[in-house]
This record gives sequence, C-alpha cells and structure tokens, in this order.
Amino acid sequence: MTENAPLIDVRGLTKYFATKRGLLHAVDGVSFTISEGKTLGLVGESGCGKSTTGRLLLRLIEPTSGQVLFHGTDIASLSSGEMRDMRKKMQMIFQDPFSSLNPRMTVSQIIEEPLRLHRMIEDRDERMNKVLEIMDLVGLSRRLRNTYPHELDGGRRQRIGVARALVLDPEFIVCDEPVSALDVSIRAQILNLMGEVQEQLGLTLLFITHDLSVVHHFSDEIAVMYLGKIIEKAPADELFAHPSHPYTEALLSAIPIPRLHDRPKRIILRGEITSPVNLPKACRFATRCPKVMSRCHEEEPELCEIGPNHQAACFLLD
Amino acid sequence: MIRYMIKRLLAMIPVLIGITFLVFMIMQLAPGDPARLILGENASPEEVKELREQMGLEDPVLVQYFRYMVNLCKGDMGKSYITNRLVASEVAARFPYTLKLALVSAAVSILIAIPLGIIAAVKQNTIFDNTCMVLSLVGISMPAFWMALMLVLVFSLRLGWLPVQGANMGWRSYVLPSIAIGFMNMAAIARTTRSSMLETIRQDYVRTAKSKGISNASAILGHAFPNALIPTVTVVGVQLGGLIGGAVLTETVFAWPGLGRLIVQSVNARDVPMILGCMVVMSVSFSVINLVVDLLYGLLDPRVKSMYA
Amino acid sequence: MMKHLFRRRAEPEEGSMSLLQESWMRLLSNKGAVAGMVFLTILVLTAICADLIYDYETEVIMQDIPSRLQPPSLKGHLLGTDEYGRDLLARLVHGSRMSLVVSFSSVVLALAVGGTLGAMAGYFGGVIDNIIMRLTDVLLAIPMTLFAIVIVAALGANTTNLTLALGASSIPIFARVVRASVLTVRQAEYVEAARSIGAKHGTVILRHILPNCIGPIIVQFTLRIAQAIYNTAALSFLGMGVQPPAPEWGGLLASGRTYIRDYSYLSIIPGLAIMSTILALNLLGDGLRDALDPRLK
Amino acid sequence: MVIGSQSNNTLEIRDLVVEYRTRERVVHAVNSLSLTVGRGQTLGLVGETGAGKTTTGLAVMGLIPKPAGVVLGGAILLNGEDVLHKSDREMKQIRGKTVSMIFQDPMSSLNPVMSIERQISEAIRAHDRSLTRSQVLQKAHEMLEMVGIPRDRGSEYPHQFSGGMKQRVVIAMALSCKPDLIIADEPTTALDVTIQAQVLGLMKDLKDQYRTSMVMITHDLGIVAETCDSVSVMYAGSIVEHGTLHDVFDDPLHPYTKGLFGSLPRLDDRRAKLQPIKGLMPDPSNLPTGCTFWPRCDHAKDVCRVEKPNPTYFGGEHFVNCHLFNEEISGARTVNMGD
Repeated sequence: MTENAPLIDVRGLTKYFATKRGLLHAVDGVSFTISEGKTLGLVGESGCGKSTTGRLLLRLIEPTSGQVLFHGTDIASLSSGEMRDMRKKMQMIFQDPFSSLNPRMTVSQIIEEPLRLHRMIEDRDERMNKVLEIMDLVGLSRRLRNTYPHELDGGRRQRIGVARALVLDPEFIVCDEPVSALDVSIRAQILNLMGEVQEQLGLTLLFITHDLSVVHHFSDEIAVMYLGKIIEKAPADELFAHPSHPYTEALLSAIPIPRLHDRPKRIILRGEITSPVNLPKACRFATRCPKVMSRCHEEEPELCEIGPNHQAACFLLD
Repeated sequence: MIRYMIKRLLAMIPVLIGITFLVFMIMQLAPGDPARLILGENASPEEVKELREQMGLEDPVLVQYFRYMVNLCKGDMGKSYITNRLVASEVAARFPYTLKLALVSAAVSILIAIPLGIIAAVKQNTIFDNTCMVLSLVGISMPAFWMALMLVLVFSLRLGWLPVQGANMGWRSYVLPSIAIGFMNMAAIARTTRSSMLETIRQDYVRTAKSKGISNASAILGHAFPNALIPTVTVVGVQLGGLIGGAVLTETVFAWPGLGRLIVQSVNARDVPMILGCMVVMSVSFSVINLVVDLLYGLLDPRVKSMYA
Repeated sequence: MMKHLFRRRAEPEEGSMSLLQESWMRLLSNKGAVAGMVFLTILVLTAICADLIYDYETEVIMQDIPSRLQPPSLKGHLLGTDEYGRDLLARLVHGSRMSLVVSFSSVVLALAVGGTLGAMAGYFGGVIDNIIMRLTDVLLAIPMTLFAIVIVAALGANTTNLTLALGASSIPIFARVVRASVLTVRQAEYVEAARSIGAKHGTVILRHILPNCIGPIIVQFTLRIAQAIYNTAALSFLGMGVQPPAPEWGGLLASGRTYIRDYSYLSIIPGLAIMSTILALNLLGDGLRDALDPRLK
Repeated sequence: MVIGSQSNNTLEIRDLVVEYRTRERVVHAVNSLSLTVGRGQTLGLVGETGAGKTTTGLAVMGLIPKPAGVVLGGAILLNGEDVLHKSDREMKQIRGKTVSMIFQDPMSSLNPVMSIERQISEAIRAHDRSLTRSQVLQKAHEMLEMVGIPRDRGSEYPHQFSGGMKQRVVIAMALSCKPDLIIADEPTTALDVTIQAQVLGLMKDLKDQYRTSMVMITHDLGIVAETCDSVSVMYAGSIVEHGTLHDVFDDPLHPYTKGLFGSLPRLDDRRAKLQPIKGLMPDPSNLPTGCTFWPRCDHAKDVCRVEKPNPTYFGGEHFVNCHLFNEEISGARTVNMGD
C-alpha cells in the first residue's frame, strides 16, 4: 500500500429496499474515500440512509449495486469464508449500548468472543490476558470482567462495545451513533476515549451521527447525507466555515449553540423529511429548500467540486 | 373498511380449503370400510364392492375430496352411514342449540369479566384485586366438564332447583350449561383485561390526558380502556373459539342436543360424513369468530384500519 | 441476602448474577409460583414412585367387588373405593403417572416440531416463513379439542394416539411463539454485532438468538402442559383417551359420574386432582412470566 | 413567608422532597429542591438522566405516579397557592388551566386510538363546560392552525403524523386553555435537528404571544441558551447552581456546571480536548453523603463528604451550592465542621 492510497474507497454504493409502497432508495449512489488513519463523519437526519451506508460498508447487508474497496479489494466479491477473515480488519461500534450486547453473556465473554470465533489465541489464559489488556485500554475496571451488561450503566456498556470492536486489532471501524444514547458528561468520556484509541492504534473511522457538534469535533472530513445521497462533502473546518448547500446551511444553523454571544441567524426549514420512496427525477431537497428554483424540480444536481476538497450537489453552485 | 372486510373474507377461503382437506385426509386414515359398515357383517364381497363404487370410494382420494368440496358448495354434505339421514339437515337442526348456548354464556361472561378486570387493575394489590385474581386463577384451572358435574350435583341433585340435563325447560335449562362453559372464559377475559389495563394505565398518553385536567375516571375509561380493549378482544376471540371446542364436553355432560354431542356420538359410531360435516360447520364458525375479531380490531384501532385503507 | 441480590446498577462486583439467576431469585420470591413448584414436585415424585406405593396389578387393576363403593374414611380406604371396589387413592396415584406422561410427551413433541418450524420461519423469513405461517393458520382455525378428537377418531383411541393428537394440536402454538420471539431477538443489535465480528449462522442462532428466546418458550411450555392435562382428561372423559381399566384422571371422573347422585366423592376427588395440577402449573407459569419479564413490576 | 414574591412569581418551589419507594429500594428523586419562575419568564432546568428533572415537573402537575412516588415535604406555590395540599378535584381544575405539561416523547404521549381534534377538544371541555360541541371543535381547529396543522387533518389519528407534527399537537393541547405556566419536558429530544428548530421557534413565538411562563426541562445547554431567561442546574435531585442566562453561561461557578460546559465539543475550536466529568451519575437509591457531587469533583475536600453545602449568593439571583464558595465567605466555620 502506498502512503496516500485510501483505505476505504466506496464507489456508487446503492441499496434499494422493496416496500409495500414502492422502491425505497435508502442509499443511492454514494461515493467517498477514507485515507488511512483519518475519520470521515457522515451526518444526516433520521431516515437519510447513513446507518444503512455503514452496514453496507461492512457487508452486514448486501448492496444493490456499487463497490466497497478495502485496500483495493472489493468486499462484495468475497466468498463468505473470505468475508469472515476480512471482518477481523473491519469492525463496528453500535448506537445502543443497551441492545448491542447479548444480555446472557458476561463482559469478558463478550470481549473474548471475536478472538474465539477467529481462533486468534487458542490458549485460554493468554486469551483472557488479551481481554484484560483491552479492558484496561478502554478504561473498564478488571473486576467487572464477570459482570453482565445489564448491571452496568450506559457509559460502561459502550466501553464494552468499543473493547469488542478493538480486540481483533482492526484497521477500520464503523461507529454508528456511538454516543447519542449517552448523557453529556459520559458522552465526553467516550469521545475522548475513542480519540485516544484512534491515535494510539492508527485507526481509520467512519463516524455516523446526527449530532453536528460531535461530528465537527471528531472528524477530519464530513459528508452530509439527505434522502440517500451525499449532498455536500468537505474537510470539517471548511464545511462549518463555508457551508454551501442550502441544506447544510440550514442544518448548521439549527444546532442549538451553548453560548450567548455571536449566535448565528437561524434558517428554519419548511416541512419534514419525506421517505425516499418512488422519488421523482428532481433535487431531493427541492420541497424544503428556501432557495428553490424551477430547475430543481426538473433535474437532479450532481455532486461537483466547488473548492479544494469541497464538493456539493446544488444548481446554485454551478 | 369494506375493502378490509372483503380482503379478510377472501383470506378465509384458503384456510377453509385447508381445514376441510386436512380433516378429510385424517379421516381417510380411519380403519374400517364404510360400505361394510352400512351393509353389515353378512354382506358379500361383491355387494360391498358395488356399494363402494356407488359411493365413489374406489376413486383416488383427491377425486373424492374434490367431489366432496363441489357438493359442499351446493350445501350437500352427504348422508350419515348410520342413520342414512342427510348430514346437512342433521347439523342444521343441532347447530342452533350450540350457538344459543355459546352466545348466552359469552355475553354474560364478557359483561361480567370486563368490569371486574378494570376495577381489579385500578385497585391493584387491594383485597378486591387479590380476590378477583385468585378466583380467576381457579376459574381458568377448573375443567369445564368437572365444573358442570359439580353444578349438577349441587343445584340439580342436592337442591333440585334446575334440570339435570336436556334443553327442554326454557331458560332454566340454560343456566347451568352456560355457567359451566362461561366461567373459564370469564376468568380468562378478566385476567387479560386486568393485565392490559395495568399496561395502558401506565402509558404516557394517560398521563397526558390527566395533565389536561380531565378526571381520573375519564382518563381511565376514555383513554386507558379503549387501548386495553385491543388485546382483550383477542382473548375474547380465543375464548369464543374455545366455546365451540369446549361444547363437546359440556354438551355431553348436560345431554345438550347440540353439535358437540353429535360429533361425540358420530366419532363413537365411526360415522365419517357426520364427523366431517360437524367439523366443517364448527371450523367455519370458528373462522367467522376470528373474522369478527379482526374486524373489531379495525374499529378499535385506527392503525389497523389505515393499513388496509 | 435478598436485598443484596436485588440491587441494580450499584457498583457491580465480581461473580455477579446472570439474568437467569436473577429471574430464578424473582421466581423464588413469588409465593404462588413456589407453591405451584412444591405441589408439582410432589406430584412428579409420586408418579415416579407410584409402583412402590401401590402395586399396579393387585391394587389398581384387580377388582374387589365385596368392598365396592366404600366412602372415604381414615380407617379403611382414605379416599374410598370405586364401583369395582378398587382403592381410589391407588388409582389416582397411578392415574397421575398416565396424565403426566401423556401431557408432558405431547408438549415435548409439539415443542420439538413447532419450535423448529417457528425458529426456521423466524430466522429465514421469506418464502419459508410464508409457507409455515399459512400452515399454522389452517391448524389454528380448527378448535384444538376438536382436532385432537378427529385424530383419535381416525387413528383409534389409545394412549399413543392420544399423545400424538394432543401434540399435533399444540404444534401451531409453539410455532407462533418461537417465531415471534426469534423475530424480536433477531432485530436486536447484538445479533448484528455477532455477525459483524464474523460469527456463522449456527453460532448466531445457538449463542445469541436461542438463549434470549428461552423466556417466552418456558412460560408457554408450562401453560401448554396445563392445557394438555386438561385435554388428556377431557378426551379420556369422553372415552377417547386412555382406555379402562388403565387409570387416568379424566377416565376416573367419567366412571364416577354414573354414581354422582349417591357416591359423589367418586366425581369430586378426581376433578380436584385435575384442577389442582392445572392450578399449580398456571401459578408456576404466571410466576415464570413475571420472573422472566419483570417489566410490569 | 415572603408575601411580596407571590405576585411576581408564577411558580415557586421550596425544599421539595420526592421519593419513589419500591419493595426493594427507595429512590431519592428530588432532594430539597427550590426554584422560582418569574411571570412571563422561562427557566431552564438542566441536568442529566436521573437528576430528577421530570419528577419535579410531575410534582408541580400533581402527577407523581402513585403509590410508589411520595412527596415528603416542601411547598409548590403556583401563583402563590400551595398545590401540594389541594384536593383531587381542585388539582383537576389546575391541570391544563393554570399549568400544563409537554412531554418528552411525542410518539407515546398521544392516545393512538383517538383523533387529534378530540384529544384537543377534551382539554378545552375539561375547563369550560359552557361551550357547545361545535364551539369546542371550532376552538380545537383554531389551536391546530395556530401550531401550523391544517384543520382538515384534525380528524386524523396520531400515527398519521410525523414526530414533529405530533409534538405540535401536544403543544396545541397544552396551550388550549391559555395556562399561566407550561412545563416542557425535553420537548425536542426525540426530534431531528431541523424539526427541533421548527418546534423551538414555534414554542417561543407562542409563549410570547400568550405571555406564558415556562419551565424548559432539558439536558441541552444549547436549547437553554436559545430559549431561556434563567437557568437552574440540577444534580442528583437538587439545584447546584442558579442564575440568569448570563450569570451561568458567562460565569459558571459550580464544578458540575463547569463540567457540563467542558463536556461539550467547541464549535469554534474543534481540536480542543473535551474536559469530561469523571465517574458516573450516583445511584439515586444510594446517594453519597454530604455534597452529592463530591465523588466526581476534582476539588472535593473533607468537608464535602460530610456536610451539605449551603447556597452562596453572588449578587442578584445567581447562587451556587458548593463548599468551595461557602469557604470563601466563612472559611473558619467549615473547617470546624470538618473535624
């Protein structure tokens, strides 16, 4: 691998679900790359397809079309055996620390399971040592190893989730809303933990969230999704300084900012997100856009470069 | 709503075909030759063979089933092997007795059980609640046919208030059979009403209702109860279905001239057309009850209605 | 001791309790469930040791006309004798064996067949799910007792056929219950998590799905046994189950019925036996439900 | 008692204590909590899960779930009248008319089997029996239009609306009798950001229009900055710091308040490391002695473990419950107490 080659290269990733009312365009032609050691933040409101994208990247669901290249290998073409091997390198941290841990297993069993499944360390004691090391790393006290998840609070459960993802020494982790179920003070603890671990282990992350202030803090680059499409993508500071797509602008202005001075002007959008079923050939944001033009109802804008590393899909920017 | 009804009615057809097919096939396993049964032990093999051909018993089973279904659609269920009477008319004569008894006991048990369940839930963990729950637990544990015997023992034999059996003494004939059938249903419905009320009373929307300033009673009856009715209706449906199956036992105890007793007599006599006829009628009634329950869902729960809108 | 065990989310310590252990403790704190368990344990022990208590041939089957229809008394026969002079208690004790064996094996049969079907329907979904569910629709549209009667009518009245008939009529219920809980658990994120760490289908089902479905299945199992006891008695009562002279509670009740006017103990006592067994199972079932799913507490 | 305060304050809570008692344990949900909401003012009640915010709101409504919940002491004055000693009948009149509440989860706070216009009508009818059926319906429709829902959707059921729309219905219901005080319990937590902006905007407009006082219960300091006039920070059932918006945002004093701010990512400097509060929320059935925050406090001293701090005022309404500041004023005394 060369230094600059992206670790993750997603090309035209698409997932349609057949529903009673028609074809649901959950993810519709999404492309992006993530370089080694970097974090891409994927932001959007509920139903925009961000979680589906994360699961497609790990092939937890099969894509309708498109490719996910990991170190240049298309993971969709792997056999199930090869895919299982590949899973050692790509892991996931889930949103809900209450439902993502099997309630019948103890903390150490949960963290140990990936090692056993992949027969990484055959010796029991050695395996337990590895588990304890990881528990130290994520800040779980060793004496909790025989407790069950339901006896622990959300923060510590999420630490178990992080530990389980780390125990196989992966290169890439999809973090699906890892802190949105947590209280403010606990959220900060987990975010710091994840930051430290990433730096220490050189991990590459896809950070999926609806919380813009968190994604800003945590990501190198941010992609904004709306109804299955990426509508703007830029380095974090650039995106916050110069949001270009009207949706990004509105989204950023809607964050409640915990300070009293220099508060930005709010842009309040009309209406709500519709579900991406049977979409017309038009800009998906046209129905809510404060700057809508007649052209927006007739064609769909493509993502194009509007600055260095900054792309957006809007006719206003042509 | 009408579309929903039609949809549900259409969905009943494959189920009914399935039921008749299944019962038909199971009855094929029955030992003994119907022709021999009809002609008696002394008939010659030739006579038996002739009758078998006449009855279509020599045809493949599927052809027989198909013929049965065609006739069934015309209202013809064949003739009894034993009495040679038309199954359809026999069943038609017996069915009203079963139906009347079921309706009476269902109505009474529902009318008593639902208020009991509501009060028990509202007064959770009080003496009233505990008494109701112990009684209803005993109720669902008591075999209906044993209860029937005990009722007869006390009220007919010892006290002499009510008839021991039969359906020919006006309303007095109905009292004991409907209590015997209805008590278990009442217990089951009361228990479900109570537990679903306990669930809905804690719901956020009941709290919202109270926060508007309406009284506790209206919050419970106007908000918790309509929502608790949805699971209760399911159990009422199951119980009504049970009434039909349970009729077999209570009708036997009370010598009640209904379908349940007919089916027991037919089974003992190996009268296959009669068994089939009874099964078809009982299963259809059972399906109709389920249909009514489903329609009630549509009425009670707008979420169900809009699924079919 | 109990206080400590019920503590939640305080500082957990080493060797803490699994969900199953917690449920067990909750079950033990439920008086009704404990009473049910004690009763059932005694009943099962009696059934197992029936031969040690009463000899089958001489005390249960053999007629003793001179001592027929003796009412219950402390000196002679504790629960009296039947119309052939046989000791009622002896017949009840041996009858319990029959009732329990038939009910238990029919429910095990139903669980094995119905559970497998339900698990397949729930886990794989799609066409398999559709076929299995339509089949159960048909089976559920036939009143259970009637279905059992038809099977017995076709196959003949004996213990094996009775077991088969009762088992078959419970299959759709287990298929439904297992499918529903598999469907719920399958959606849980920890199942996805298991797949994301590279677990195979078998591992996912055995380690992650089934252990978490067990609650509703145990509850249903208990309640179905109660139902099976009822149906065993009911069919024998109608003369379609266990055949005399073999003792079975429903059969005892049926023969006692003839003498209800003058020897009512012959119908009261077997009925009480049936009822208390069902009651015990219902108490245990309710207790299990509360213990395994403590949401309502 | 201070009589003068009655006319100025819509809500005044003094030393409120609420517990939940189950067979296994006693949860100390609210511990000697005091707060005031001035007429037409919005108070932000900020805290994390389990701090007792919702319980406080429910206590004002008289809707603490019985029999587990017990109000052990204190006073809740609504327009100067203590509601803790009202009969059920009187409370019924107060709820909806004097004070109403908007709950957190719009998905579950509407009755799924009742049309929304009926649910709003019910609130109107409960407090004005003189109106005819059609007048009530007319008024319900007006309320719907005011929150931006067309009146012809009134006959629809909750499941036919999105989350944001449902919350609008709840708001219409809460405002239908023009209450003096609204308690909004995390009204936008379940909503998406852009919808949250819509709903908060709507609430602010309506509050100004109706001159209602409001308690905004939230965990989000951003929402407080957006909507409130003053802030009370709540921890383990009591107020640790209170002040005007400027007092608390520009000069947070309590270590917990500081910790809350430190836990938030900064939008102006994204690389700034977060300064979280160590440890976990205390178990409310087993609260630490003394100051409930000491196990998580970087400045904890011996006295913090033993003695509850008293409020120290910093001019105006800004006060903080912390020994760090008690000491500045009466250092000698606290040292003695520590021995």
